[in-house]
Amino acid sequence: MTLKIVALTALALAAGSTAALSEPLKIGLITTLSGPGAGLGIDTRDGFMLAVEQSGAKDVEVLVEDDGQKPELAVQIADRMIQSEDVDVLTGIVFSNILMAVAPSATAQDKFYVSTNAAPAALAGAGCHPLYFNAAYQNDNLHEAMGEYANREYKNMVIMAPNYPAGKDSLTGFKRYYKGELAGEIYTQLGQTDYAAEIAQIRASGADGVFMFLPGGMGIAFMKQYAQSGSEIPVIGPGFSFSQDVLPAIGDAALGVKNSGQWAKNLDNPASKRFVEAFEAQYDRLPSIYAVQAYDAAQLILSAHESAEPSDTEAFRQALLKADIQSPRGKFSFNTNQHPIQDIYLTEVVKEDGVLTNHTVETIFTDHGDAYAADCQM
Amino acid sequence: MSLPLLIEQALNGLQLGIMLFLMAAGLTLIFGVMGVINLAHGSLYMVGAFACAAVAAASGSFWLGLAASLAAAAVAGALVETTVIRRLYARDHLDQVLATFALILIFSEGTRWLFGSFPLYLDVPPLLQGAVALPGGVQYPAYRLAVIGLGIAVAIGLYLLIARTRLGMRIRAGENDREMIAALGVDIRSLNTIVFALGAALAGLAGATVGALQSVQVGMGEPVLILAFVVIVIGGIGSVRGAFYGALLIGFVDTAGRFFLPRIAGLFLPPADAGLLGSGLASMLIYAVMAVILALRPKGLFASHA
Amino acid sequence: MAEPILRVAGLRKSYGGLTVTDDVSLDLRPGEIHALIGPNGAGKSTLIGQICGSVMPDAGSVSFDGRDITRWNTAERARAGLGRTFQISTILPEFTALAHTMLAVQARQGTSFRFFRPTALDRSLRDPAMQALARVGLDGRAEIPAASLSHGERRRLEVALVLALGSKALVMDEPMAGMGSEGSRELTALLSQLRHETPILMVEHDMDAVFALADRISVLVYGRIVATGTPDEIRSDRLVREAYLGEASA
Amino acid sequence: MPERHAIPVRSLLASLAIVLFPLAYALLANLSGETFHVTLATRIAILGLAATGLNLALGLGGLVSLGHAAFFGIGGYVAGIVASHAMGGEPLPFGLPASAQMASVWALAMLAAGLFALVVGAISLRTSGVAFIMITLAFAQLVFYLAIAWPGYGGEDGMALILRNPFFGLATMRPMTFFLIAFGALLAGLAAFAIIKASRFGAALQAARQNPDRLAALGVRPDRIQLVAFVISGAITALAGALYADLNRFVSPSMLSWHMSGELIVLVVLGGVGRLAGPLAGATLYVLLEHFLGGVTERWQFFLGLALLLVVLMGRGGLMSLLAPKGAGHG
Repeated sequence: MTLKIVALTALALAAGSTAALSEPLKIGLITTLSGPGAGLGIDTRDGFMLAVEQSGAKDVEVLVEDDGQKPELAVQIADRMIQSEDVDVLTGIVFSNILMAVAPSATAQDKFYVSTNAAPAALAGAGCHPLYFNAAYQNDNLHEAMGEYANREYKNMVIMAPNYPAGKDSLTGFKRYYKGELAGEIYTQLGQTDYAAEIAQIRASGADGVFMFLPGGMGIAFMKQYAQSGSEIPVIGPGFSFSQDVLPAIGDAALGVKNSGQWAKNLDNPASKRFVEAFEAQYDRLPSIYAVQAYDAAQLILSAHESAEPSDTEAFRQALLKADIQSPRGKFSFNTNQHPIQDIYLTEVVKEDGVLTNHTVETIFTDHGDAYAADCQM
Repeated sequence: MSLPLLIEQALNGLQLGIMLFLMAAGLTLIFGVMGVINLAHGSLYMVGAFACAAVAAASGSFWLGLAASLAAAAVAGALVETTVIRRLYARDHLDQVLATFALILIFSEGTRWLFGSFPLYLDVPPLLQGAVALPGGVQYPAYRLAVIGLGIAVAIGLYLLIARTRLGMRIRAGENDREMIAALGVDIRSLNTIVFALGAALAGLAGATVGALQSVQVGMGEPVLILAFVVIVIGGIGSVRGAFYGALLIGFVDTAGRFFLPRIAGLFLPPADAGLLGSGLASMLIYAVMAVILALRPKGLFASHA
Repeated sequence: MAEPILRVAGLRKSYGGLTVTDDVSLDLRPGEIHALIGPNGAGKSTLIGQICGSVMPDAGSVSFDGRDITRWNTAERARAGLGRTFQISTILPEFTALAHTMLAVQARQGTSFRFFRPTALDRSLRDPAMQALARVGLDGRAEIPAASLSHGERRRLEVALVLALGSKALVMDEPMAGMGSEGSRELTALLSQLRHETPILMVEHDMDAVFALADRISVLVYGRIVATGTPDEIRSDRLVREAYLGEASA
Repeated sequence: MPERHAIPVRSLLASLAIVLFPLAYALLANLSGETFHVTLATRIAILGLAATGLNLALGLGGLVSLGHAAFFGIGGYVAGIVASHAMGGEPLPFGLPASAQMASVWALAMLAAGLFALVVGAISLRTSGVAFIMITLAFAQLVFYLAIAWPGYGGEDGMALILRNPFFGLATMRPMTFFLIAFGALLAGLAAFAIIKASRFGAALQAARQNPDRLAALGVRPDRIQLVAFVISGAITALAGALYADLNRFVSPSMLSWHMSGELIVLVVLGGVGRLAGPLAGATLYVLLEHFLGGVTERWQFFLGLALLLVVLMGRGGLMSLLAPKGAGHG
């Protein structure tokens, strides 16, 4: 008992002595650095750390941990970061299922969570929270954009996604804007690797377009197999299916595919150019959208720290809400549910110096929020 | 539902079955001859795919990659057999499960170490690009047809190997009585290594051929490993013939389930719900089929002799 | 003559084209030892398997203690009182001799689904088990793990199990196999006594033991019984000499 | 009869040390304010309990189940589903009251998993050896895909329990309180294992592992004995699953994945198959390795694999046989 009191006193003294300066900021970055989804986590970490290094902030500490794409491991790490390391902000999780395991309990313990990617509907609507921010998008946004785009090009579409919550959200988001006919609505297994049966169905459906949301390896497999099938029906999809991490593995089969994103490498603004240059210089590869999102999340947290103490949650929250950053995406602000309001672009897979990447073609949505903000009571 | 579509789906079932057979044949051979259950068989599949992708990328030739996949997987298999599996013959299945589970961890993390976390690129060779027109108005990818042909060739080759050659005779003798074959003066150690390497090479071949259609990434072997186990258990463990028919059965059932179940559900439900329910049921279908078969025939459809 | 306790009638079993049990009929009467002999590959083990329930016959019947048990499983036959010993001593290597025998007592009582009381302190198991061990002369070796018992001791342990189980009849698959002459003599004496409470059907290759013990002998050749009779009758049977003893001496 | 039942002192002491380790670890962590390490100790206790359940089937009964994740996950999902119904005030199916009290959640979890184990066991026990391993795996995969495909309860994303379920009046969100609850469940599980092992049923079960033909020849059907053991085993693992859901305040299909089944086997074998404290020893080692090795290198799974391989190839009998070599066999 005595020991504990002494320790507490020491802590109090330490706290007192630094109170004159700005409080140091401790950030817990939990992301997927091993397992099948590690590529996304590595980009997240690298994008985040790039912003931290560029800021030159000295009083910021980032603890990086690998969740191995296992929700229970992520919870364990988050508990440690909250209970033992006393971090101020958690961030970095790539996958919705892991986010759902960590974010609600983190905010319940009075910690900020700033999402770098995952944005399930459950946390954007009725389940929103003053300490939960999303720096990326709302899951539905990119699908909604493709629905809007599809209205101009197609009249009768097959839509396809894996049978899991993000997959269902995807098709729901697409249908929210798409007004044409549906020739088929196909749900595949999560992690499915062979799409012969589905491709046969698509070819026989008489559709004039295919919308597919198949992230990671699933999209790689589908696009390669689709290219071999001889089908002439064009494929479109959200940016997740054609992001920088999977494009090299899909190869030329992806060339010319229209997709959507809130950023692409060719976006004409100084912040984007600076970011791409710095990222390539630092890591010797092209940044993916995940890196951009993490980069912005880090910028947001750092900008808030410039004007508010993390211990004063309300002040820090207000500072975050200002979104006072130079985003590579251009305009960026927060909606009432603390999800982004931003432009969504039509992008196209192109080959640049022998490397596949996305270029923006046009703007689909200007200052786009999401459908759930109305349900969010804060 | 047109006839060409049905034919195409049947071909898809056949192709999936053939691919599973390549995996299952190695597994069941290894079990039949050595009595070893090898969970790391999926890792050898992955080794084949990575070797093919790496060599194809470096040399520009898919065919060199394919040869490399056979070689790499066979070498990895022989290495695994001589360093680990050899010590497990006398052990119970529990130790085998555990050791080969450990091998999965080592292979997966080791591959990530070597190749990084991003999927590798591997494309169908130019010769087999695109679709060909078959009689009956069916368009079918040339590469998948080639995979079917390759699988049937391997099945025939395996049959001839086991039925007609000295090695096959030893394999058959080894299946029946390990002690007897040792007493006959056959070098059982090298026989085991050869069979293990052969099984591994088949897995590597499967990994490479499939890698061209899918994504070459760490962990790609696990889903197919579990399917291959379902196949050999349904077929009767240790029976190569059983593995062949079991693989075709699973290939057809899985394809049919994915194709028909959403349509059947669609008779009762709105399309979105039917798609969800149908695909959910389809993902469970093969396991249900397996449970039914084993409830009726506990030793599988083609149990090798008692 | 007393009513037979075990009766096998018209038993048939074939694997593919190979008939391994061909219309076999035999019986076992109270108080007797009935030996089953025959050359290797005569189908003795398959026949034992069908009598004890590990192999199902294609045709024919097995009745025991007045009941048709043809379709019963091994455990049901054992519960009805048909005990068996195995060709290769079938023991539980981690169990002591006492633990084995206590298991047999508990099986006899039908109390294997009791989850709470520790067996080690349970006199209702322990006492009958020690008695059975004493009868085969293993009471001094009660706490020795079966894996450390000698071959002869394991054979005697198997007999103790049958005693503890209270079997009404006993089927023994080559009890003398692998025994030294000393062990064989001891076991012969033990079995000779045992027949009066538990009649024994035994498959045996050791002709000395067979002719010393058996009240009746049946000869099985190629799945078929070619002769049944007293040791003397068998010794003088021409068919047997040709088919079996002749071959044995060759 | 003390001379005939010499008490294996060393084994007893080793077991005691292993059982008390999580308690001491948690108390020490609590005292020094390191609440996270209390959570770590809780994880050890819960995984130890799950593996103790498996040990009953695997260690005593020789049933190598590669599908125990199904029971673990069923326990977790029962906890999660009951909690979500209780929060929304909706009754459960079959008119069961939606009380989120841990005690009733546990009973429900064990009942559900026990029933499932009865079905799985009845079919799987018709096979043996590798076929048994594979068919238990297949059944677990069935549940895994069901959890993903089922329209309610979060699917692949899983479901979060914002708060832990209540346990009478206790503050279950306090790490130490929850640890003590989990530790109590662990002790109950270990006691159940020890009592069953020493009982008549335990004797029959161990006989069924060593030689099912012998047991059948004594008139006891080995498959019935093994089936009952499988059901009890599944129920204990489900209890651990329910606790695990409360620990993480989260349930997802990853609890049902075949890696989880593999890990449970790893825990049992790492600690010592069939030994009372074996699974707990394995869980302790595994969780501490994961924590400390995971802090050092991202490649920790590679080294875990190597370590496992060495344990299998070199040290037979696991951790317990290092601490207390098994003496002469006994019933």
